[in-house]
Amino acid sequence: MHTLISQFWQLTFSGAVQGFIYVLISLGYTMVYGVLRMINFANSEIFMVGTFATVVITRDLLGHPANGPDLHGATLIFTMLLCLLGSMLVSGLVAMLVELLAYRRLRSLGTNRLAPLISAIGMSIILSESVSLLTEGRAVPDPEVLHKSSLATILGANIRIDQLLVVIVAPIMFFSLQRFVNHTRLGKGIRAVSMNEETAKLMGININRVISITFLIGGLMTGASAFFFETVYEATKFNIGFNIGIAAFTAAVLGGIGNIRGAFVGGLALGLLETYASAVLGSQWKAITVFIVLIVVLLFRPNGLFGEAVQQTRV
Amino acid sequence: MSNLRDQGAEFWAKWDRPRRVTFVIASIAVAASLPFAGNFSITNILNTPISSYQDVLVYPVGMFVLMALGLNIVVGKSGMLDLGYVAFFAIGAYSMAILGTHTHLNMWEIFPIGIALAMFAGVLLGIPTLRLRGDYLAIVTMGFGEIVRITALNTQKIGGPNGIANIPSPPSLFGLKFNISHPNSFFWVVLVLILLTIWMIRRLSIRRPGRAWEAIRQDEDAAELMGVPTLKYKIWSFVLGAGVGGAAGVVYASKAIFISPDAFTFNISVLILSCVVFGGIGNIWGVVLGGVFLAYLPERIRFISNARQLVFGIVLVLVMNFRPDGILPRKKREKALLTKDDLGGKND
Amino acid sequence: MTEKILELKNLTKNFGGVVALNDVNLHVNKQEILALIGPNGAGKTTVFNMITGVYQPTSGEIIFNNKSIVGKKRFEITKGGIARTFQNIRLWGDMTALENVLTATDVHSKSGLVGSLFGSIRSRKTEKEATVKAHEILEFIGIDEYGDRLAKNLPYGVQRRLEIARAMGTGAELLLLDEPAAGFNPAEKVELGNTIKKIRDAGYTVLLIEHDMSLIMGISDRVAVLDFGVKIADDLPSVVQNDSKVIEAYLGVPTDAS
Amino acid sequence: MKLTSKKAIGAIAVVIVAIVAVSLVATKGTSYSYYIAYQGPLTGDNKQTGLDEIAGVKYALAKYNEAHPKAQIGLKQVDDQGSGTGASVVAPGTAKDKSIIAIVGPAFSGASIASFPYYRAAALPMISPSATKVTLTDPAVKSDFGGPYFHRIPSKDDKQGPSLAHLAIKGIKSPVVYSVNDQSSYGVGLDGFVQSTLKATPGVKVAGDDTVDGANTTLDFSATISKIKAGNANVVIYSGYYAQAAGFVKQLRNAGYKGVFASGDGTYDPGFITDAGTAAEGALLTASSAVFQDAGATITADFTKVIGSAPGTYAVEDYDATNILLNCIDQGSTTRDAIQTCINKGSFKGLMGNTISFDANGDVAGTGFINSFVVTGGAIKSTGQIK
Repeated sequence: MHTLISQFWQLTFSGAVQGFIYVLISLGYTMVYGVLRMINFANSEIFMVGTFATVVITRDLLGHPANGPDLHGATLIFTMLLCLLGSMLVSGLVAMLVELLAYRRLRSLGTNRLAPLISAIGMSIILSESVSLLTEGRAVPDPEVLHKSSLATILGANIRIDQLLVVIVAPIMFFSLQRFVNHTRLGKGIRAVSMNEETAKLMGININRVISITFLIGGLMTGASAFFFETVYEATKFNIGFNIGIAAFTAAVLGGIGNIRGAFVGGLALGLLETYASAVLGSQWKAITVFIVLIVVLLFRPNGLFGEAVQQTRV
Repeated sequence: MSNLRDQGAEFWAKWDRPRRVTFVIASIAVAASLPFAGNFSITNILNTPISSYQDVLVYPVGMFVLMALGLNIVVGKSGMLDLGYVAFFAIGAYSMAILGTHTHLNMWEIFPIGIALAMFAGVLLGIPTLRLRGDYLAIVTMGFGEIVRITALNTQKIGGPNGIANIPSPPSLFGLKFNISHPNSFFWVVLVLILLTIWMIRRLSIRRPGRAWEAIRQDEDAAELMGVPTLKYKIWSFVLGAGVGGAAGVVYASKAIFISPDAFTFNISVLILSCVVFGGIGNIWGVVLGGVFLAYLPERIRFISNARQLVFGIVLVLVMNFRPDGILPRKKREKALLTKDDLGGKND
Repeated sequence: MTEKILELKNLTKNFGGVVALNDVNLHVNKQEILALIGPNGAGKTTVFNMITGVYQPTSGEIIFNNKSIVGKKRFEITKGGIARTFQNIRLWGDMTALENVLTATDVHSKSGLVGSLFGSIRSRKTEKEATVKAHEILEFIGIDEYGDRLAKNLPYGVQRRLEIARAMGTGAELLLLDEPAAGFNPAEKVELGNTIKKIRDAGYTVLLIEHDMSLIMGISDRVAVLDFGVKIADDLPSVVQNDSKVIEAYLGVPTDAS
Repeated sequence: MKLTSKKAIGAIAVVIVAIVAVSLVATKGTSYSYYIAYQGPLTGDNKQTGLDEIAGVKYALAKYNEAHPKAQIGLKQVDDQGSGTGASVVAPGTAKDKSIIAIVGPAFSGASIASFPYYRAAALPMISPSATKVTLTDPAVKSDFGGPYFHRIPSKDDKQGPSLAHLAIKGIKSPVVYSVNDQSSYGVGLDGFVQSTLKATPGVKVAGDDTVDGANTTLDFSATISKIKAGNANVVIYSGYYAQAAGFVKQLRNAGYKGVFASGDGTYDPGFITDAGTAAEGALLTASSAVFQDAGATITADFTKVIGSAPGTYAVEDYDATNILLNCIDQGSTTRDAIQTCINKGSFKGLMGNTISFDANGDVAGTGFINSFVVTGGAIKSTGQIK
């Protein structure tokens, strides 16, 4: 309790950083849920793959050693942009692959809901275990690209440049996505499919293409999140997606799954809540806090803060 | 369309009672004599390197078949995806470990307590969550499994990460000794549990509860509107599955002597699910086959064990995409319980 | 014969601002066939959904056998005596026709889980009785020969009939049939009409949604018309047929649209 | 309709044939006169430790077999995944395998406890290179005691814990200590001894304790770090394995923490520096382990040549444990019983020139030692033994 009071603003700041990372991942869940009415179980591993993409780009592609000199100026900006785009792209492509391998065939077969769910779980195991075999199950450090310099201390909170970057860029990405979905033709197609697949089909929308693109966009956002995660935490591991995935999913449910604005509020709220809770209860109970929030939300407000019915009756 | 499962059923239908009884007894006898197969030169191909074949038959093989059958009640029969099944296994195991080391109760006495506690946990989790739809239920149950494990990990009173050691072996029963030198006795206990579970599922399947589950699995809303108290039957299915998991846990703890939270990770839930899916969701024989296959193979061929989880992942994707009903699918064509001729009173 | 079995009082339903039903009053008499008609989107299926507990009314009352059933659970409403069929067939495809009906008859079964498990005498007796009853119903509807076949493999017409049989299996007094003749040819429609009359004569009450005017005029005792969530007519078929408001509502829509 | 079932039968048949074939191939191989086994985590989350360790065993074995072309000793790899659960699956088979006459291992304490009942029943002698939990050699704690068959080379955590605590606060005027463990069996145990030492040391203020996610499924330590800052700690003692320690110290330093960071033998691994980079600078470490490289450049180079990678954590202890067993075999002890007697009675020379003999409970006779280290210039440098 003492920590919560004395370090309130510091906790709030790092909670917000964590929260924005969740926001972008939960977009991956929410977008897919919007069009398929299904949880993309593999989204957590799409995130994990994104973190490794960042590592591979900085370490192997650009050849920055783990403890190399700090980067400055144009090199720094170039490296970071390349990492951001690279991890977005890799995650986006993996997301499309997941859709192709785990969902598409089953969708055309029209089997029950259990089958795609199980095959997505299978995909997520394949992704994480392949990485586990490749990395021998080790944590992999990411070379420090952006030096963690402290910019200022506001209300006792240490504002670091990397964290500030997340807090500024993540919302920008979020709002661009929202604009994209609301105002472009493609975005309208996605919305049409998510409202009513049959009608969308009649309107001449290529459903498979729209779904594929939705996965891609969800993957891009998740990949961006992976990049931010690496910028702040500088390490990854094959099983990194498990808890973060559940947390991001919880964030999506908290805001109202399928609702883009909900993902924003849910992610931020969960990031803060989780950080406060681990300060009060101890970090070992952090994961449990998330699960309990999830269960409570599903029980008492299954539509989340912003609606979209979870238990729609389909009569 | 017919399949292997249906052909088996056709044979079965053609047989008369003595033949069926003989077949059942023979099958049980073969299963019961499996531990001895390692001793003969023709069958010693079954022997596992490094791990002892007789012990492997108990855990993982027997244990996973048992748990897969239990999970099948939930996933296969009533169509609810439970990703936290390992929690009930853990509850059974911890009941045995805590009561066994702190009281004078032996395994046979703890057995019903462990089952009851697991079932109670099933009710506790089931009542609030079983109203949720499929994919939500999956994530909530996954969360529950993790809650149980993390709680055990952080509770120093029950050993925390160290777990609990020196769990007592059960006293002899019917002249069978139970200790580390006698894994076969444990195998026979597990076999009896498997047979009981199969009996239970078969019994329930052909009667009202089985029909209710089937209706819920196929169309829950229609079931509810046709007067099926869906929540009640979902909870029953969940609780029965939990009970089987709890039973497996009690025997496991007593056999392994030592348990710790790392025996109850999410991976185990996935493994059990893979067994159910691989063999054929909803079909007892498919589930048994899946359990035997996926639990035994990594022990027999050790190089698989390194990529064990990966193999399970691939199994889930491939089976779902290309044989969504598993290797031995559930029966496609079901004969009514009683035919019109039966009702005519010929047999009575 | 004029005893009311079901009564809707001032029934209103909003879906997020859209008024699907507005202050509808309607009653169904015992052992009659009441047809509920109206253009698409008039709120007919919404009425069914509210009677069977799928939706809760925004305001108003639903009285069944002199008791309000608003707020009751769906399976309790069915157990209480109201069963329905679905516009888009929702049988349990992987069960046989007989099992579909059997599952419905379980509504009143006293056989519990434990009894089933240990094959108690009562449980066996109930099973046997239920099977006999299920066969009777299938025979009554005229599809007993399909009893052992999986529902999903049955011909379309048989599936539609099986839906009715399943609803009857619940032992309900009041059957709500949602477009039972959809997709039928004229001959089949006539046959179905006869079956529905037979059902009524056997003591059931039928509330029917249908588009086919000739079928409705042929079998209904009374016709109620909904348009944009409002009841615009409720009378004998011959009277409704000539009601100017009804004709207006259907203007441009052929009367035999199905 | 027949076709489907035929296909299914065919598929099953193919699979069975494949299994038989593969297992026949898998069981083929050179046969040795005797086998020793290494038991540790060869797969799973902790496999790096196991792989480093088995390299030490393999090196010792390779040297022996090179010198004794006529009496080749084989190695069986027993993978317990570093967990008690894994151990309880593989231990029964290892105990029954009569060709195995002794074990180097088990590597981890939890796995040791789970294995003991089986090895005790089979009278199979063990020498662990790295299991440091105190109760393993304490006859009073029946559930954990591994004697008389269990022996270990490293000192126990009750020696390391106080050493670590003292090393961490050495030279600090008014130490305010925050201790963190990683929820592992090892980390929680060591942390307990660290904390009890701190509480018994006058002038030390204990600011608090917290745990971090041991499974390493989240790398966000911000809450723990906030607590450290809230408590104004100037000493942080971390009990756990190096992978999380690296991530933790990195974030701790990034958050502006300038005080002491100290950790135990779980962090004593080159991987700690690789992962943590400059954040590892100045970290104080303790280990009851020696550095293989200290044995000389020649043997280190030879090791690298034979094994294909440089010696890692516990390579010295594994090398020594293996050599003790080989020594016994060389002296004619070729049964489990004989080796057990040989280990208990004998006195052996370690790689670092030390003498190893075991007391009745399985610990190395004498006081044992704890080395202290500091990370400077991107390498772990020994700063001598802690008395």
